[in-house]
Amino acid sequence: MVAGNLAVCQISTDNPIGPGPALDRPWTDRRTTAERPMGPTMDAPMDLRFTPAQEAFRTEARAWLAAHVPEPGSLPSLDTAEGFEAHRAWEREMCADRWSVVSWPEEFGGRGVGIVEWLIFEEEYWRAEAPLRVSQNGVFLLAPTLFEFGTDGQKQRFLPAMASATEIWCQGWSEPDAGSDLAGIRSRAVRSPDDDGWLLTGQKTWASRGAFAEWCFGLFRTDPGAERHRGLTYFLIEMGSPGVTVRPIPQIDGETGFAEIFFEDVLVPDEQVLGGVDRGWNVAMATAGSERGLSLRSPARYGEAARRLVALYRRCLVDDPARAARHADAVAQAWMDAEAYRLNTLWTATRVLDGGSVGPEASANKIHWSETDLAIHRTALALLGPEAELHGTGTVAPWLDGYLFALAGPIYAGTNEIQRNVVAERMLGLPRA
Amino acid sequence: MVAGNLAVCQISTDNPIGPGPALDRPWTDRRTTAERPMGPTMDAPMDLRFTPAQEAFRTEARAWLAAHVPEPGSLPSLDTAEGFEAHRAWEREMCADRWSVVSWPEEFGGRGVGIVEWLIFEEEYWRAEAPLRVSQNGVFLLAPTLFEFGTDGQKQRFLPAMASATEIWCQGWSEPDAGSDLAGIRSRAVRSPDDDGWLLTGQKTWASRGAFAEWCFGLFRTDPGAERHRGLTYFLIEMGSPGVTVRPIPQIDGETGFAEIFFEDVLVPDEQVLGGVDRGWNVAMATAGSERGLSLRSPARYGEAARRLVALYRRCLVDDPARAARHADAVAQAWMDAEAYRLNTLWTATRVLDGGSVGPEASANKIHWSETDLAIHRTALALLGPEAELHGTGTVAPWLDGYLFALAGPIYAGTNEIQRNVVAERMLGLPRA
Amino acid sequence: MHFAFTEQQNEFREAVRQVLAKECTTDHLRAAHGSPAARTPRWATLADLGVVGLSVPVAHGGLGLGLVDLVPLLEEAGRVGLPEPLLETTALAAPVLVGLAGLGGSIRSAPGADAATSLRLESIAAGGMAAAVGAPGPVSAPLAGADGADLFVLPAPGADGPEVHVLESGAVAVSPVSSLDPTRRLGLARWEPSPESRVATGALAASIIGQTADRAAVATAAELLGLADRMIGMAADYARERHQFGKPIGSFQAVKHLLAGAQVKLEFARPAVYGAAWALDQTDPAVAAAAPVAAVTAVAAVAASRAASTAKAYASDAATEAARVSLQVHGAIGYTWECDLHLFLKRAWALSEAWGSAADHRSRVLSSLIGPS
Amino acid sequence: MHFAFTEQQNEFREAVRQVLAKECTTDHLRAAHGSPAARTPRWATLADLGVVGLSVPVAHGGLGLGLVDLVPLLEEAGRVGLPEPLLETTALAAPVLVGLAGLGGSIRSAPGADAATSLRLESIAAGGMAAAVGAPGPVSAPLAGADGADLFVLPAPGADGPEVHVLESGAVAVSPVSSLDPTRRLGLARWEPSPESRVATGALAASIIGQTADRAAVATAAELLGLADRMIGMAADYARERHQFGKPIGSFQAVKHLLAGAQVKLEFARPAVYGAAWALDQTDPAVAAAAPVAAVTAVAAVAASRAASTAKAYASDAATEAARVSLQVHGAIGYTWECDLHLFLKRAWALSEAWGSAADHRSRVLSSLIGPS
Repeated sequence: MVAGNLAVCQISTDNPIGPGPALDRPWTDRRTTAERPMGPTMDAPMDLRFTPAQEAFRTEARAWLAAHVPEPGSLPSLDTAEGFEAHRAWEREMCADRWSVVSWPEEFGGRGVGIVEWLIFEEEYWRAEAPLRVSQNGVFLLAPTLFEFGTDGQKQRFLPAMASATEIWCQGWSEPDAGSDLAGIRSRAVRSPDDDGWLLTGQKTWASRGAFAEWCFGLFRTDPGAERHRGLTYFLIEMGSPGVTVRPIPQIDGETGFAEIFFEDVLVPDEQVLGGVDRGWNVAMATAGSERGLSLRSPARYGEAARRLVALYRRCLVDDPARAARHADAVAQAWMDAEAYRLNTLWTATRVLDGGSVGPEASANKIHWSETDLAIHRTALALLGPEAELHGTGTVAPWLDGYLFALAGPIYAGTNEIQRNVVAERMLGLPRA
Repeated sequence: MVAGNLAVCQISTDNPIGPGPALDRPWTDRRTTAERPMGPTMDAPMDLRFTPAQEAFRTEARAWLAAHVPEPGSLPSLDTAEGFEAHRAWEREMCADRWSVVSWPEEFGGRGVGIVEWLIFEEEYWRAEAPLRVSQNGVFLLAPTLFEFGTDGQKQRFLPAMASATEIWCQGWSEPDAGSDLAGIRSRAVRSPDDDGWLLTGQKTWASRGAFAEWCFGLFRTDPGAERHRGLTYFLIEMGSPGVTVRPIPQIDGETGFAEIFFEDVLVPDEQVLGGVDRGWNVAMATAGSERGLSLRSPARYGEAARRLVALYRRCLVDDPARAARHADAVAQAWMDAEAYRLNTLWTATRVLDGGSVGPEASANKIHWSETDLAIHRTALALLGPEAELHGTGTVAPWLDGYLFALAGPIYAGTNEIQRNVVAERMLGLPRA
Repeated sequence: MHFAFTEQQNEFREAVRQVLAKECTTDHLRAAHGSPAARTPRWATLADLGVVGLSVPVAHGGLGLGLVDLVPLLEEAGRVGLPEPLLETTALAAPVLVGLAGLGGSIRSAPGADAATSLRLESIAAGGMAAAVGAPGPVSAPLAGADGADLFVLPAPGADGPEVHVLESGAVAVSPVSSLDPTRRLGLARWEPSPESRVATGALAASIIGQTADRAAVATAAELLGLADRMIGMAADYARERHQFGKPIGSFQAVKHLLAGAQVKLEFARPAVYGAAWALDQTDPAVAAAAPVAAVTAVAAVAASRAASTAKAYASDAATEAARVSLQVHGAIGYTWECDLHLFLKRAWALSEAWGSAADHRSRVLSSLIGPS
Repeated sequence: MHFAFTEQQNEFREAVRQVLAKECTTDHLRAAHGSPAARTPRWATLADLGVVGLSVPVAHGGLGLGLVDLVPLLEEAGRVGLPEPLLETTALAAPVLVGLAGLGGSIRSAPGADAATSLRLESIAAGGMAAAVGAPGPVSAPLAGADGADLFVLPAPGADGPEVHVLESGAVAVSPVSSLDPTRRLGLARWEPSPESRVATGALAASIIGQTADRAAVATAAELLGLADRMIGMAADYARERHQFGKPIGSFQAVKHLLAGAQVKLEFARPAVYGAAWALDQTDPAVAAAAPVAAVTAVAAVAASRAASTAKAYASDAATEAARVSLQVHGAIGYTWECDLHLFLKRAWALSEAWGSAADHRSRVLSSLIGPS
């Protein structure tokens, strides 16, 4: 096909041909996929609508959520012991009806649906103002890695407990001196005296959910000789193990979103090594990829926030038209940013469905969603004006809390400075410094 | 005084004193400068008004300009041979009445007035929509260096001819491979066989006015052994000298704003070395300082542009209120940027008058004026909307030409990237890479 | 949900890209700046490839395709700064004629349109007619592509509301207006509305004008995508070659982050433009048949119009940012006539304002979000 | 033209800076977040230094100075996040009382003001009274410094236009409202306007309310300058210490340019604030006497008001940019409670919106530029 097409170009450029029969021009062949000798969905015409089956899935999800989602704001904060358990209970409730991990295979508690259905579920989840996902680190960050690198035994052992939130995971990536420079990890693991596993020693920090989680996944240096990216191993560690100490880190809003974790000769059996000894970097990058890629931030999250922003703007039009006018342009831009993110996600999802993958675009994605989140909340606070500081007020609190959280967006999951390096080097081919 | 003041703090912090007599607190001493034992203007109260003498100077300048400034836009472009001569004639006319270089000593054709009067003159000059200064490179860039490093002979030889535009100067800084990295200069100078001067060889580029200027000032490497910043010498070169070839460089707007200059064994006598052999870098930095500092871009230039922008906005309010409303915020910001530049210049001027100097603030200055110029013109084009591309139209042309010129602002006189490095390293003490 | 171009569409883009790489080099572009024209050998080549007649029904010698098929080709046109009026002729004028000819819904098996319209459609497909299309707004405004156009589609205020007129060059006096980009071939059109030239009035005229503005927004946005990609690519190439302080300037973080910022804007503008093209096709009876038939509801029309504005706002910002960044990375060299960059800068600046600026479209988006109030 | 502070003013700033460096550390600040109060030992110290009574006439125990004298001290207050109501008491309330007492023009040789006003002025100067001042706008809005204030200056809608009332704490019921920054001591004030509390009506009330808003804009801008300088300084210190990839992060161009951008904004905000303070003093009969007498023309008043808005818009943007950049440079550590940064972030966010946001003031500037139309 391509050959034929090139042939045409040769002719048409070297000496222009007349408008010959349509079939000289392959792209004028109107036969449907079925009729033509060609790949699967690859040649389906562009169509942004969902299939009847997908719409049915949406209806089912919406109905279930309508019946089960707790009163918005009724659960105590995720970052308190009480709230943590309340959110765990909610995950259990979802899991009971197979809504906690819809895209997983049924054997692990999912519904085995595709990425599009997952996006639809997310739309309904955010529209229903359902609780934050306390299992997020496990479900969105570790699970993709487990599916890719885990043994059958590891999948059986960890996935169902993750789906039901019986075991909640935290992430052990960063260290005090290894933040943006993740390869600077110093925490190490040495063989145990009885050679029945590894002894982990060191300090991890910025572990979200770290204060309450049962399990932790993270990187440790197993080959002190190897340089930077080599000699690291990906471990799955039970937080209850002897030698693990947790120090919660109160954050800017006074709550304890994350924690420091200290390891002192913590014994970890060999079956809790994920993806092979000294292969941790590649294994971890897969997770980092999914963190910045599709799975961490679904468009619905921002679509819903943008919808609320427009509602806030509409109210401001009544209360203080002059103020509303001053921020109209920013409101429109924030809404468009969320919409562009939705479309870009559908575009990427289709590429993945057609067998493609998410490369450095994941970095562009992370820059975009983190800036979109900030733009939406900054604009909302601007519309609230002097009220914006009233963190005790019902209408204000969600925006203010959301803003404080959004402020962390350009920092975690790889700072946006690092992401811009990736975009410049891997998408534009600029040389490393 | 300071000692006494410190004493007070000691007391007041270690054990608070009661509201004693005012004189325990030096800053409550209301005696005037005259009455107190203290420095010159240093202690004059803040006052942004001009003195009667300065206002009289303004009146005189305004009157002269009103009587002599040619019809705005009536002179052909500075970048054509014809326009160049027309602008030279205008400089002569100014010089005849001692208005071309007001801040120079009278012996060289000036009025010996201070920096404040110079700022006042600039305000009047721009308000009168007087022609661009074809002598700018000489008057604003070379002259300060001549006054600082030149011999009496050099001053006598070059300044009066510069003031009368009998000799117009261009700048020979950049080379094809030495732009932001000015120290990368390769053009060299070797002693002439008869030891009566130097033979210059090499290539300079981006020489504004280079196509028509009579003289050129620039840096050449006199000690090939020395590294980068050392071994450079500052030369004054007659463009008519044998071995000088000029190639005009047409720019984005089709006109030839600058030129490449090729030197082939150009003989330059010793008396045309400025500031000593191998000392060129320090000498040049003085000029670069003044280029980015106070003398290159007077606030009046942007104040006048901002005034015209507000007028354009007022017209847009009538023609297309909705469009005007969309850009109101940008119009206000652009006006404020120009106003902030005016105030910052008065602030710096006062510091200079009080014996201070302009340091890395010059870099902050350059970033601000170049961005202000862009903001003013970008906003004007936004108000013009679809008309903005009509470069033949009277109302549009000045804004479009101004925009094209403003686009070069972040590039010339040291790119804004380089300036940000200077601000970060010299104002904030961040380490060099 | 399948949000991607078909292999056919990608092949067509690739074919056109290869042709334009040869037939629309920057040398060609500089020549066109010197003596801009509407119909050129290159135009004939594009007609032969089926590009010019893409939106003309098969029965009239075209390909009978929609905006989704055209958008990738407009991107390629933008990438090379194509001087010819592909946008005006194929994206705007032909669809208006198709609509008038009542070919809606059955575009590929077209019944006889009225004679004049049929002839014009055939002439367009054969590369014999280049068009200029008027935007809503002051009739006195200069018209892109007017200087040298064969066919004019012009809105005009009528006794009972807006009207649409179609005239050929003989009936329109054009006085050229110079643009920063000469290949825009701007002109002021003086003409007399007549019963013969009037093709639509009232609601029909209003809908044609509205749909044309939306199609223009998306088509212009598509060209801006190509322009942005070209300017970013030129800057990246230069940043790899140009050395200062002993290394390529592209290895400096300041340069990397300038270009990365522009690239991210472009990445997110693309799907916005593609999605808007699909949405407009869905509301275009002449094309909807291509996809599983969709009833064109008022809601869908509003959403499509909002998508078109989102696309134009995003693409305009992406292209002006790419222009700013690319010039900054090039430094002084980018400010010269010798450097090709200005050929694309000027077109990007012109197109970012054409058919509504980013700010204009943002306010359209917001109004449609808060609805009539 | 002499645009600089006097040696006296610089010495005063330096003295206050040294005192606050000891008396208002971040430990003090954290304590104040726990139990915010209006009058503290630190307040007494500031009163002893003459800071609190700066704008109170000498005859009433103050220094009889103007806004130009106060601005550098407010900058220092901002630098340390001073929790006490220096702005409300010294920059706003005292000048209102001075104006009411008809001390204008002869502030330093004050004739007898009415008894109550004299007592209040003396009490302020002695550190015995901390004030809260109401802004124009909804009476229901929370009042900064209300929780714990001794004196209230409150605008209120009256039968014939706006009125100004002055009440002491006994006459006002305050219900605390929690702010992101507890040291703001926000509160809703419930009170009954009475002939006794009414101090101004009609034109006088309007001018007091307007001048107070202008003074508040400039005084808040001054605190924002200090906050921005503090946050940039903290980030620069951190960028020198923190190492990644084997070098200080401050040596990376991305970090340098983030901070340089914020620094440039701050550099240009400063003179805008100083110039506005001077302009307001010129239009204040109580202070103008300090400088060579200037007749307060309507034009000068409009220009002064515009200068005040320019100052607040610039300082608000400079401070919010400094906050954003400083947090980004600190990374995750800046997001923790342990790191002192948030103490300044929260105040900067609150003050950037207080007494009019940057956008609010930009539109004020533009209206005054195009004049009434």
